[in-house]
Amino acid sequence: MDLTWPAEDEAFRREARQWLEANVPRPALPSGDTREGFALHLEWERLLFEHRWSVVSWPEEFGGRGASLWQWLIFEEEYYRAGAPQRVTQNGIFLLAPTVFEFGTPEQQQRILPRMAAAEDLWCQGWSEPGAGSDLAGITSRAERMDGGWRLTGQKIWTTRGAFCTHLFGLFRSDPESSRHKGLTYFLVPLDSPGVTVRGFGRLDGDEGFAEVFLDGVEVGEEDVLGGVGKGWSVAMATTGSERGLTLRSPGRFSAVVDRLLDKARAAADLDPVLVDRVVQGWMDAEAYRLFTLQAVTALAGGGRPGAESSLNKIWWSEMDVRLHETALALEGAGAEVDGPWMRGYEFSLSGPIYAGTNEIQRNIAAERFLGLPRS
Amino acid sequence: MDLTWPAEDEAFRREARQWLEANVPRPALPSGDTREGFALHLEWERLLFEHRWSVVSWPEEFGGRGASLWQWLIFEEEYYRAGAPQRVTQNGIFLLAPTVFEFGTPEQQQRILPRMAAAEDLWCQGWSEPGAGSDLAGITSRAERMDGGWRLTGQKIWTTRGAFCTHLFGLFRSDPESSRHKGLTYFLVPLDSPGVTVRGFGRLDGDEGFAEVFLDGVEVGEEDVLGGVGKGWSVAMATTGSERGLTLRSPGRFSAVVDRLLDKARAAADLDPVLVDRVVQGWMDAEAYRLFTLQAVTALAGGGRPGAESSLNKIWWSEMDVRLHETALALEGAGAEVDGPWMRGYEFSLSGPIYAGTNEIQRNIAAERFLGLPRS
Amino acid sequence: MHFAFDDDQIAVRDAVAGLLEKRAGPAFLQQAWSEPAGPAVWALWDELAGMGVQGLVAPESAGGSAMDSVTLALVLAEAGRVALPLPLLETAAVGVPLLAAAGDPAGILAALVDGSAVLTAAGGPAGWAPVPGASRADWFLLDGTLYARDEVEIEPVASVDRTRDAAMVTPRARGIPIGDESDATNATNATDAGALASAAVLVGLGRALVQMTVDYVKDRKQFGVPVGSFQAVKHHLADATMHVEFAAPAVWAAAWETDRAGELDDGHVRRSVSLAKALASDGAERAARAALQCHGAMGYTDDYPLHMWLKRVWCLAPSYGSARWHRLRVGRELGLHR
Amino acid sequence: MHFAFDDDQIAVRDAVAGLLEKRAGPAFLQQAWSEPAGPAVWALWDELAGMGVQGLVAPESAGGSAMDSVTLALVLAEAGRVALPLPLLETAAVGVPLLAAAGDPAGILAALVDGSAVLTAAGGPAGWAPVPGASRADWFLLDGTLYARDEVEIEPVASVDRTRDAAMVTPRARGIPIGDESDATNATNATDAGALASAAVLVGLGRALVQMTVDYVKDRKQFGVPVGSFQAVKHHLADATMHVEFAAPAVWAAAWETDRAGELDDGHVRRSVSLAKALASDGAERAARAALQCHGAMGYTDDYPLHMWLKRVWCLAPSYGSARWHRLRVGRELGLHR
Repeated sequence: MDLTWPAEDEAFRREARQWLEANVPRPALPSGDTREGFALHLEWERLLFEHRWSVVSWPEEFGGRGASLWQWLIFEEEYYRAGAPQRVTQNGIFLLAPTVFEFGTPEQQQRILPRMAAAEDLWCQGWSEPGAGSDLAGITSRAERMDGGWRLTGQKIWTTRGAFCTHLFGLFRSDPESSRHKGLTYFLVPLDSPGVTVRGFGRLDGDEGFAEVFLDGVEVGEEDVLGGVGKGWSVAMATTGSERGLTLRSPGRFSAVVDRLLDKARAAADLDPVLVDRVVQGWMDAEAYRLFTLQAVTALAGGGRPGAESSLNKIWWSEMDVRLHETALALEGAGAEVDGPWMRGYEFSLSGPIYAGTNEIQRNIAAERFLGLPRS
Repeated sequence: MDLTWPAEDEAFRREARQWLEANVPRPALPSGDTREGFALHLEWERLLFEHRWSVVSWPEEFGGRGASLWQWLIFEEEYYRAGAPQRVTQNGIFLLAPTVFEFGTPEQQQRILPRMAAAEDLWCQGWSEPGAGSDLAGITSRAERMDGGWRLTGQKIWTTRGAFCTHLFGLFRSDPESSRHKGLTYFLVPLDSPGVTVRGFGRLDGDEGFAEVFLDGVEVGEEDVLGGVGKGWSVAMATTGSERGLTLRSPGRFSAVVDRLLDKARAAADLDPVLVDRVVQGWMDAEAYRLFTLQAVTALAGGGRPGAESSLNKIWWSEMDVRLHETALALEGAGAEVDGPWMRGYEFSLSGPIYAGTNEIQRNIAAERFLGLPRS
Repeated sequence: MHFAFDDDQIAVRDAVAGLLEKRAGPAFLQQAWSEPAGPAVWALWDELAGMGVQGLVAPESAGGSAMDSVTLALVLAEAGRVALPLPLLETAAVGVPLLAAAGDPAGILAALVDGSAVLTAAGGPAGWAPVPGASRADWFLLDGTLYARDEVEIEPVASVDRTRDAAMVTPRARGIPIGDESDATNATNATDAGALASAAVLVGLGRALVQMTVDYVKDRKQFGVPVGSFQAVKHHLADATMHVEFAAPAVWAAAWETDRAGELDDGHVRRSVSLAKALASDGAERAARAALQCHGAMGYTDDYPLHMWLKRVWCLAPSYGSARWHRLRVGRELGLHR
Repeated sequence: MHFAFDDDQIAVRDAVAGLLEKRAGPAFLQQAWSEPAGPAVWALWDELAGMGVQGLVAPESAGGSAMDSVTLALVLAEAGRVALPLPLLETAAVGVPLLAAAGDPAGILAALVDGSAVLTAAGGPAGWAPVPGASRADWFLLDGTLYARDEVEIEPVASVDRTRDAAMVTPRARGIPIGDESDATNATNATDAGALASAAVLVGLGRALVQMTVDYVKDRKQFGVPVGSFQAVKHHLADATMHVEFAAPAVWAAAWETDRAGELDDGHVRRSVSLAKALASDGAERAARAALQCHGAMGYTDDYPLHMWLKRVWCLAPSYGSARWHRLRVGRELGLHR
């Protein structure tokens, strides 16, 4: 056991910190979930890429630095500490890319990954459908064979920032006789294809952060199938694993929130000890998350795979994030209703226990796979 | 709406308070769930009866005062306020008696109720079996027809104070072909009958408060069937209704606990504001319970029947009771482990969310019957 | 002892509920969201006045109905049920009763009652707590003092609840004290009136949130069965409804006691109001969390009306004292803070 | 950065776990319940000493193994798993390291290590916090000072956990300071050692409670299916295991930092210890509540062994500072209390 960082990681941290301090836009960009804000975020993404900070953990040939998982954690810590912009490219980088690395052909990797790293192709996720939310196996969008490819028809919903993206990845039912999680195929779809209609709509915070995507006989090629026909479920589960696991929520995100919460509490004129207690609990929760993650990353760095404890991880960070924001709003009292960073952050945090598998489902998974309780 | 008490109720309250102040044993009796303590509690029960305080709401002919539901509430408030002994007769009075009033023949009422009021017959409950806890319909103890009566065989468990009682009421399967909640009959069984074996065992707090009752061909008569052969389920549900409903837990019980908690907090040398907040929350919870109950009793006094809100009632008081005791123990800090009234009370409170239908089942009932959600 | 509503109370409640059901459905609220202080929204103000709602507890001499605070609380709960986007609690339950008790010092009671004047109030210290209905209001009650529109500075703010039409309002003149007591006591009286009224609204909001969610989860299917058949969803909703339904009687009781403030100990009535507001804030916040979680992604979009109820709860729960603020006050009353 | 156990640490943990599994099962604990300070119970003390457990972190000069605090924490978690009814944490993790650091002022280190002497300690202010293992202990650590048995007054108390063999112990002599610092600092050092050690024990207790309950609900049937297939039961247990498993790394990290107290800021190490104890207390208490609730009436009897784990949690969670006490301390460290 060794809880110190080696010199090379400290050097990496210094380099990241210096670059971020020099380059993070001030004042902060407007929300990337509006059309104007998204454009500004794209500029930022391209600057990141230019300096090879957009995908630090990827191999250099695809635009990364071949950084270790540890350095990725360090980068995230510094990124959020610096108050850098939200990553509007994250659904591609964190959800699709791991799947392409694992299941993609060399041609697909070359075609998809560098353009993703450079924010030239912008990917959104096409999982949910009107009748299939938490229950992914209820998908009815279909893929029909045609000469040299497939014809896609159906409706996807809740695709984050779908109205601003260029490509969609998602599951379609390629075997019309199949049901549930059989007979699904994972497709990659350019959103400028004929037959695609995208309609953006508002989130809780009023930003146009969601979209519905309608597909009406959209033609794609064989090269747009990821991981094999009919294997969509297991391919997608690998992605879902990374969505639920470590990668999407690095501890640095929450440590940065806690730092801001501490500053806010210290600045309060007449500090209520009951709220102080909640602030300290928030600090503790974030510290516990950091340590739990260091333990998990040690296992991954040693060649392990994320297990059912990913469910515990997701429950922890998502409910902690809600509480941290509730505490900050409680510090604001009756003034909290004025739309500000904490209220915005609160609204965003409320999606945590819902998306990427609701926390009810995560608790089932934790109980069944981590503790071995019987399925009902 | 009128939230004041009429003069006659105030007079009743004064009479009860004066009598209790003059008669409640000092120092407090030892636990009634030990053999020695039980004997002392019986003396107290007989004193109550002698002065017609043992069953105030019953008709005078059975030993009561014909007091209204309101006066019953007032009596309970004064009883707990005075720190009077636990009612070791409560399972008969609160669970069996309402059923006898509703389903008993005049002969049964005459035979059972006055002796119960006088604490001459002591009743324990025979619901649970080793294979049937929350799931009452899983009962396997059987009743076989014989000349002029029935022969009972089986095992009952978790009968509170069963080792000290003289009679048991419980459900037996009278139709061997039946399953689940059909074919059950409600029987009244003298525990000195041949074939009965009672084994007492300890509760969490170490008192011998539970018993297992083994029945091996115990003979009872037709007059020991309550409410008709094969009708045990619906007859028992009426009793269960009163166990889950208002009667078992009057608000006065918790107001008295809160009063002691307030005294304890006021006496603390160095009062932590976080604990004060929990104490106040406890006061609020008990007040809410009192008001909710007044509302429910108004409906009952107007001829209504307890509805699914009884489930909410049971969840509220049982979880409040645990929190009140946790708060008191938190005030004691590292000294809390020493067995004292709060630790004893805490152990007792922990049975609240378990017995009389676990709170998980109560939440199902509330969701299904109060809110109309579909059964799973 | 009779803890149930009289026929009169029920009749008034049902009449107002009927009007609101007809006129103030989700589409109306959506309209208020798009155009917060629009004429379509304010047209309902006149209809409410026509029914006598603003003047429910005003004396008959001012054109009011001289009804009791329990009736008003019942009506406010109905306003909460539809998330009424108008400053009704401020006019009808803060301004009117306090001005009536003070002998109508500004001579505006009749105008408030007939709907021609609008009063609003800050649910906390002026300049910190936003004031709803600010772009239309004629009178502003801030820290226990009444100001005319030309006596205050109004700076619109972006409330998370757009239908609130909120602004920060700060006095620029001396104003008219809203009682004969010290400024602090006048402010406390205003806080208590607002706390009781907002508690009633929060009960209505909480009930609506539970009901909307029950309707949704009965209908919405996942894994081939209604979402509402899962035990986790049932338990979320059972907890939510429990906390709302245990807050409700505390609100009615506090309203009943408020009308008997002369007979009862002052501290006792304040304690009852604090009880009502603390329980109602907590209950509505629990209902809001459960409602959003049980709706899943569907609740997390402004395409679907649920969010407007959530946001109203977020605004009202900390107004006129958060649950914690009221617990602190009760703690002092119970002799627990030294 | 490598947050995992070394082979040595794992080997020691597994050896001790093996001994405890063989010797300290539920029947052994039941025996301790019936006869708390009986010879059968204390026989295990010598076996543990034979394996070097009491002297794990003692210097080799005193017969110890000079291992690190992480190894000791792992061993204590195993002791927690079986709810070991002996004052191991007090001797091995409070007395030994503090006496070793202070240069063995009473000359008892070797005797503690070889098991011939027993040290116990109060998990809070002397005279208020009960002391476990009191009828057998030779040395008592109270408020940062060490006393021989004939220097204290021992008054047995009825602990809710009978296996604790607890007493109130008050000094009747000057005693020997357990360090070179002020009395207050010595006392704080003892509290920190005890907090870290009891946090490790609480993690083990929490894990055992979850595991016993998982085993029970898989087996126990209601309504024709295993109780463990109900979503409510699953969610209770998922929450319990989450809180225990998020406390565990905080305990290992605090142990690791404790051995580097010289290199790290003092306040930083104390803060890590407080983090560990607060999380472990809360985690174990949640596990205890979930375990009892999921066991139903079966857990609510002293016929079934579960209650002994519950009661140990009730004793240790508030010892050496409750979760709240540690949050208060961290709050000061974070500059939040003025």
